[in-house]
Amino acid sequence: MIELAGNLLLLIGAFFYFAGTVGLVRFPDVYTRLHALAKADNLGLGCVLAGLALQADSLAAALKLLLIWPLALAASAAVSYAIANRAQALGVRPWQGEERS
Amino acid sequence: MSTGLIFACVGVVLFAMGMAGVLLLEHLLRRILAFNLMGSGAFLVMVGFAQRMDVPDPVPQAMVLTGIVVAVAATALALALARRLHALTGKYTLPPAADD
Amino acid sequence: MSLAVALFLLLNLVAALVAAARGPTPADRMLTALLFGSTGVGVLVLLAHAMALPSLVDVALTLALLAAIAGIAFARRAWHSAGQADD
Amino acid sequence: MSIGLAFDLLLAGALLWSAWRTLATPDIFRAVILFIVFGLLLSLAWARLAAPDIALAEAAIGAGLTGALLLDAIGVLRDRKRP
Amino acid sequence: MEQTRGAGQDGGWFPYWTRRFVVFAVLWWVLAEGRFDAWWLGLVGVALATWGSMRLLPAGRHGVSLAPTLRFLAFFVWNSLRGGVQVAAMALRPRPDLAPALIEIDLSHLPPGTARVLMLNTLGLMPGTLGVRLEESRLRLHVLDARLPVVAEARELEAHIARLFGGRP
Amino acid sequence: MTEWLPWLILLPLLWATAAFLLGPGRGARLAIGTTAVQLALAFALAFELGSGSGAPVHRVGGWGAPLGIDLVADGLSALILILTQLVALPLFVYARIYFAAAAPAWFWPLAGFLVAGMNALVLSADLFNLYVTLEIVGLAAVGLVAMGGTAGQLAAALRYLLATLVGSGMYLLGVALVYGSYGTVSIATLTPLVSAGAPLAVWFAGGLLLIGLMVKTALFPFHGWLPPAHGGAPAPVSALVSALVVKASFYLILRLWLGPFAAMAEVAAALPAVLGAAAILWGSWRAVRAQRLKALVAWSTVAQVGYLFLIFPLLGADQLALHAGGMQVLAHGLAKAAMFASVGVLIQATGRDAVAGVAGVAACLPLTLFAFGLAGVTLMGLPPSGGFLAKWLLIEAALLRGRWDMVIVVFAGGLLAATYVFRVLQQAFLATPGGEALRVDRRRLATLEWTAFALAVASILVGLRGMEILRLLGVGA
Amino acid sequence: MSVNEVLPLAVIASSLVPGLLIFALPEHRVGLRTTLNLFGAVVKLLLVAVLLLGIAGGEEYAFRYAVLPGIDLAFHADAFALLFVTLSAVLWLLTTVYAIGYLEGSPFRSRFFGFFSLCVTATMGIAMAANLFTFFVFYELLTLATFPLVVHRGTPQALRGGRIYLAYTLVGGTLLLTGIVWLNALVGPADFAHGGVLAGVDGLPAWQLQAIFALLIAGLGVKAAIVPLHGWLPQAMVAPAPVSALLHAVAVVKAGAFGVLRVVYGTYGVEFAAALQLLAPLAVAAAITIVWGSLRALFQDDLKRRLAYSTVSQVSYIVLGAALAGPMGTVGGLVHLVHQGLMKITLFFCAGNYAETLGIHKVSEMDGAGRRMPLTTIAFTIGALGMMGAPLTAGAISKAWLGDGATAAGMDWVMAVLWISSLLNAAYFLPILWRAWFRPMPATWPEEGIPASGCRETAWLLLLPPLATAVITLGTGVLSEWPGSPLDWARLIAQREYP
Repeated sequence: MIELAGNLLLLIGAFFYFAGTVGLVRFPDVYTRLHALAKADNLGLGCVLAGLALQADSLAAALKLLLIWPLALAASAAVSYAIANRAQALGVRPWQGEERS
Repeated sequence: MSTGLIFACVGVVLFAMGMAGVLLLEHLLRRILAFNLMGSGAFLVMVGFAQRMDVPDPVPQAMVLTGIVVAVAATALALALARRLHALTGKYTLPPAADD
Repeated sequence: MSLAVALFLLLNLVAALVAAARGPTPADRMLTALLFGSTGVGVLVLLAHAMALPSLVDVALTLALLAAIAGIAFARRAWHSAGQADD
Repeated sequence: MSIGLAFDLLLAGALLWSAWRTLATPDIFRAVILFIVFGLLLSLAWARLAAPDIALAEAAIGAGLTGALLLDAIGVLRDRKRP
Repeated sequence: MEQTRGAGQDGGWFPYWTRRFVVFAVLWWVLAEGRFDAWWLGLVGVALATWGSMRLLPAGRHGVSLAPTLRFLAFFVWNSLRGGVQVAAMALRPRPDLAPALIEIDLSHLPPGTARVLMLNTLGLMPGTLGVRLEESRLRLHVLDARLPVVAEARELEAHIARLFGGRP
Repeated sequence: MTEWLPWLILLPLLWATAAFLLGPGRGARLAIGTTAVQLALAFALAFELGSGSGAPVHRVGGWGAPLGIDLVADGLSALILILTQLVALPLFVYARIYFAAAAPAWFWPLAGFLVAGMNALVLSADLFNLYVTLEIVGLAAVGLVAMGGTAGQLAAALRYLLATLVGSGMYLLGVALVYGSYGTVSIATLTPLVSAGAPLAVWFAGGLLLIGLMVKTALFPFHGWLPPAHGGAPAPVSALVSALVVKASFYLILRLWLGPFAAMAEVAAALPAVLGAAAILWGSWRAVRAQRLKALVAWSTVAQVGYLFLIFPLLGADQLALHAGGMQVLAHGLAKAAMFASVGVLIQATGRDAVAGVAGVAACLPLTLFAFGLAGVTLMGLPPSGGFLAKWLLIEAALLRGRWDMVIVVFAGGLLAATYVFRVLQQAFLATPGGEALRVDRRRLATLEWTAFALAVASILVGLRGMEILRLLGVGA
Repeated sequence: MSVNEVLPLAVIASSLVPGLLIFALPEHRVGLRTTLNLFGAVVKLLLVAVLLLGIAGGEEYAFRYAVLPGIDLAFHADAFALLFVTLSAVLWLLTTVYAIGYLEGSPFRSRFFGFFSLCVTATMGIAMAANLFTFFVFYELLTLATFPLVVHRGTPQALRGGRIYLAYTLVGGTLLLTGIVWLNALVGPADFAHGGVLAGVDGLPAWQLQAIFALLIAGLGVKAAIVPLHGWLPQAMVAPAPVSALLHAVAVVKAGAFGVLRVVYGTYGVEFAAALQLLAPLAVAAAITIVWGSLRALFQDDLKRRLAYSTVSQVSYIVLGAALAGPMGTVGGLVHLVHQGLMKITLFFCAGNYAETLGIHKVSEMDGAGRRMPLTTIAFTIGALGMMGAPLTAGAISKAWLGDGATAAGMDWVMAVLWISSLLNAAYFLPILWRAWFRPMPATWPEEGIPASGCRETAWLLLLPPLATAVITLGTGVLSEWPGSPLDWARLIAQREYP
C-alpha cells in the first residue's frame, strides 16, 4: 500500500517535471520560463522526495530526504529571484503577447 | 553492456576529444576546459574499466579522488598563468614561440 | 520504478538543457542553473534509491546547495549584457 | 533493453554532447557554462558508477570550484571589454 | 512556548540555547541517517553550530513562534502545490494563454530584513508570481497572468508572514 | 635504515612549507642547509645499497599496497636521488646570490616542492603514486618557469604546462587501463603479470604510458615546449628543470621498460631510438643556429635527451646500454646545470642574453668560461668526463649489435655539440666590439662563478667514479 | 701504492699541479708564475731522469685505475714511452723559458701558461698510456688544452685557425674513438704489448681488423698531419711562436705519430700488421705526405707556413719508419721522433725571434737577417741543415736508418722518396739561408724592437732556447753512438720489439 502510494507520488513528480520542461520550451521569455522552472520542477522534486520517503528504510532516512526539499526550494527561490532581478536590471522587457510586441 | 563499460567508453572518447582540444584549440581558457575534459575521461576509464563487471572497487575511486584534486590544482595554476598573461598582453591566446 | 522515473527525469533534463543551451539570449542559458538545482537533485535521490546507495542522498543535498550558490554567482558575475547573442 | 542501460546510454550521450559543445561552441562564455553542465552530468555518471564520494567531489570541486575559477577568468575578459 | 520566547537571556532553567541545540542535534541525527557511529563528531558539530548561531543571531530579536509557523507551512505547501498545478496547466494547454505583467506591491507592513526577504522568496514559489526587484518597501512582481487575483493572494501571504514575525497583519 | 627513507621526501616538504610561511624570497639558508642533509641521506642510502643489503621497502604509516604508499629504493633510484640533491645544493647557493637583487615571489617553496616531488618519484613503487609525484614535479616546474612573470615566460610556462598535462593525462589513462586489466598498480606485482600475450588494452596502455612520458621528457617530435620554457626562465630555474625534471620522466620510462613492460618493449624498441636520433640531430642543429645563449643550452637539452632514448634497442644481458643511460643521466644533469649556471653569470655580466654578446668575457670571467667549457666537454662526450663514459658504453653496445647507424648518430651529435659549445667559447675569446674591457663586479659574481664551476667539475669527476656508479646501478636491478 | 706506481703519476702531476695553480694566479704575479713553471719543468726532468735510470736497470713503472668494468686508466712507463716523455720534458723546459720571454708584458699569461702546462700533462699521459683507452683520454685532453692556445690572441684569424684545428682534430678523435671501441668490443680490453696483442687472438675477421686499423690511423693521422688530413696545421700558424713549437715539436703532431707507432707496434704488432697487408698502404700514405708536404713548403712565402708544411713532410718519416716493418726502419722512425722535434723546435724558436725582434714574417723579408741576428741564424741554419739531412746533423742519422730499413724491407721506391724529399728540403731551406747570410741588410726592418732585457740581438730568454736545441741537435748527430743517445735508446726499443 505504502509502496503503491510512493510510486504514485513518483509518477506525479515525474509529471510535474515534465510540465516544467514543457513550460521551459514553450514559454516566451525568461521571466515566464522562470515561473515554469521554479514552480513546476520544485513541486516535482517535492513529490519525488515524498514518494521516496515513503519507501525509505528508516525514519531518519525519510526525514533526510524530506530535508532536501526546503533546501532545494530556498535555492530555487533565491536563484530565480537573482536571475529575474538581473534580467530586469539589464533591461530585458517582459513579453507582452504577440499582438502587442 | 555494463554501466562500467559504457562509461569507460565514454571516458575514452572524452579523453580523445579533450586531448584534441588541448592540442588544437587556440583560446587558453578553452584549452584548459579541454584539459579538464581529458582528465575526466581518464578518470571515467579508471573507474569504469575496473568495474566493468559492475562490482564496485574502492581502489580506483580513491585514486580518482586524488586525481581530481591534482587536476584542480593544475587548472588553478593554468588559470592563474593565463590571467597574468591576459593582464600583460590583453589576449587569451599564446603568442608564437620565439625559441632561439 | 524509481530508476525508470530517473530515466524520465534525465530525458527531461537533457531536453531542457538543449533548449536552454540553444539560447538565444544568455538568460536562457542561465536557466540551466535552476534546472540542475531541481532536476539533478531529483535524479540523484532516485538513483540513491534505485542503486541502494544512501550516500548519494548526501550528494543530492550538496548539489542543492551548490546549485544555489552557482546560480547566484552566474547571475551576479557572468551575465553582463542583455543582447541577443553573446559578444 | 533495461532501464538502467537506457539511463546509462542517455547519460553517456548527454555527456558526450555537452563535452563536444564545450569545445565546439564559438563563444567562450557559453563554453564555460556547458562545461559546468558537463561537470554536473559527470557527477550523475559517478553516481551511476556507485562512486558517491567522487560524485560529491566532482560536483563540488570539478564543476563548482573549477567553474567559479573559469567564470572569474571570463569576468576579467568582459570587464576589460566594457569601458 | 510564548513565555519562553525572549527569556533565554534570563537564564531560566530551560535556556534559549537548549532549543537550538536540540534542533541542531535532530538535524545531525537526520543527516547521519539515524546512525550513531560518529556521535562525538556530531556532538562537536552541533555544539559549534549552536555557538555560532547564538553569536550570529542573538536570541530574542528573531524569535519565531511555533503555531504561526505551522500554519504558515501548511499555507505555503498548499499554495506551492497550487502554483505547480497552475503552471503545469498553463504549459500543457494547447494554446498557452498568458498575460504577463509587472506589478508593484507595498510591503511597508512587514518589518524590514528577514521578513521581507522571506516574502520575496516565498512569492517566487506561489502561484503566478515572481519577485523581480525589492527596493525598500516596494516589491516589483512579475505575474504570469494579470487576470488572476495575485494581489489578494500576496496580501494573504503577507499576513501569514507578519504573524510569523509576531507583528500585526 | 628504511626508517629515514621518508625523510628524503619530508625534509624538502618541510623547508618548502617553512619558506612559504616566511614569505617571498626568504628561506634560502634553510633550504641550503636542509638540502645538504638530504644529500648526506642520499649518499648514505647509496652506501647502504652498495653494501649489499638489497632493496629496502618502507611502508608509510604501516599500510601495505594497494591503498598504502610503499617507498622502495634500488640502485637506480639512489643514483637519481644523489643527482637531485647534488644538482640542487650548488644551485640553491647559486640562486640565493642570483636572486639577491630582485627576489622572485616563490622560488624557494616551489623549488622545495620540486625536490620533494623528485625524491618521492624515485622512491615510489606504484604507477599511481608515480603519477601524483610526476604531477607535483611538473606543476612545480611550471611555476618556477613562470616565476619571472614576463609575457614570454608566462607563455612558455603555459606551453610547458599544457604539454606536461597532456603527457601526464596519457600516462593516467595508461594507468587506468593497467589497473582495469590486472587490478593492481604496483610495479613489483605487475612485472610477472604482463607478458607479450597480454590483452590489447594492456598494449594500448603500454603505448600510452610510453608516449605520455616521452612528451614529458621532450623527446623529438614532442620537444616544442622545452626550448622556450628552459630557455626563457631565470638561470637557476633553467638549470634545475633542465637537469632534473626531464630526467624524472625518463627514469620512469626506464623503470617501466625494464620492469612490467619488458616483454612488450622488445617490439617497440626501435621507435624511441629513431626519435632519439632525430632529437640528437635536430636539437644539436638548432643549438648550433641559436642566437641566444639560453636558447642554445635549451636546445642542447633536446639533443642530449635523445641520447637517453638511443639505449632502448641496445638493452640486453650485457647491461652496457643501461649503464650508458644511467651515466648519461648523471653526467648530463650535472653538466647542464653547470652550463645554465655559467650562462647565467655571462648574462648577468654582459647584460644581455646573446651569443654575440659574450665577446671579451674570456678576459674578465675566465672561471665561468672554464666551467662552461668543462660542461661542454661532458656534453660533447670528450674524456675524461661522465659524458665520455656514457658515450663509450653506448658505442660499445651499438657496435656489439652491429648498429653502425647509431654510432654515426652519436658521433654526429658529439661533433655538433662541439660546434655549439665552441661557438660560445670562440666568441668569448674575441675582443669586445668597442675594444674596451668588460666591466664586471667580480666580487658579486664570485659565488655564482664558483658554484657553476663546482657543478662542471662534478660532471667531469663522474667520469672517474664510473666503477662505483655502475656498481650502484646494478643493485636491485 | 708503491713507488713504482707513484712515479708515472708524479710525472703527470709535475705539470698538472703547477698548471692548475697558475690558472688561479692573478695576472700580475709574474714571479710566482715563472717560478711555478720552471719548478714544474725541472721537477719533471728530474723524475724523468729517475725513470730513465730505473728502466735501464730493468724496473717496471706502471699504474692502473679502473674506470669502467674491464676498462682501466693505465700508465706504463716503458722504454718507448720514456723516449717521448724525455723529448717532451726537455723541450717543455726550453719552450717554457722561451714562452716566458716571448710573452713578456702581454695579457692573459696565467691562462696561457695554465693551458700550456695542461698540454704537456696530456702529452705525458699519451706517452705513458698503457692501453688505447688511456691514450684516447689524453689525446682528446690534448686537443682541448691546445685550442685556447691556438686562439690565444683572440683575433679573427686566430679564431678561424682554431676553428679549423678543432674541426680536424675532433673529427679525427671521433674516428679514433670508433676504432678503439670497436676493437674493444671485438677483443676486449688489452694493454699495449711488444709484438702486439692481436696476433695472439684467433678467429678475428680480417676485414674488421683492417677497417679498425684504417679508422685508428685516420684518427691519429689528423694530428700527425698525414695528407690529406693535414689541412689544420698551416692554419694553426696564427698562434704565438711557443705554441707553434708546442704543436710541431713537443706535443700535437708528435702525439699523432706516436699513436701510429703504438698502434702498429703495441696493438697490431708489426708482423701481424704486415700479414694483414696494412703496412704497405701506410707506407704509401707516408710517402705521399712526405713529398706533398715538401712540395707545398716550396711555394710558401710566409716563413711559419713554410715550416708548417715542412712539418707535414717530416713527421711522416716517423710513420714511414713504422711502415717499413723491420728493425732498421723502426729505429729510423723512432729516432726521427726525437730528431724532428729538436730540429723543428729550433726552427720555430728562430722564426719567433725574427718575428718578435725584426718583424720578419716572410721568407722574402729575410735578406741580411743573419748579419743582424747571427746567433739566431746560426741556430736556424743548424736546424735547417738537419732537416735536409746534412752530414753530422741529427737528420742525417734518421734518414740513414730509414734508408737502410727500406732496403732491408725490399721497398726500394722508398729510397727514391727519401731522395726526392731531401732535394725538396734543400730547395726550400737553402734560399732562406742564402738570403739570411748573403743578401744585404735592408735599410729598415719591418718592425724592429729589442726587448729590454737582452743583448743587441734579442732577449736572452728568446735566444737561449734555440741555441740550446741547436746544440742538442748537433750533439745527437755527432754523438749518436754514445750510450744514452736517442739512437741508442731507439735501438734498445727495437731490440725488444724484434726479439
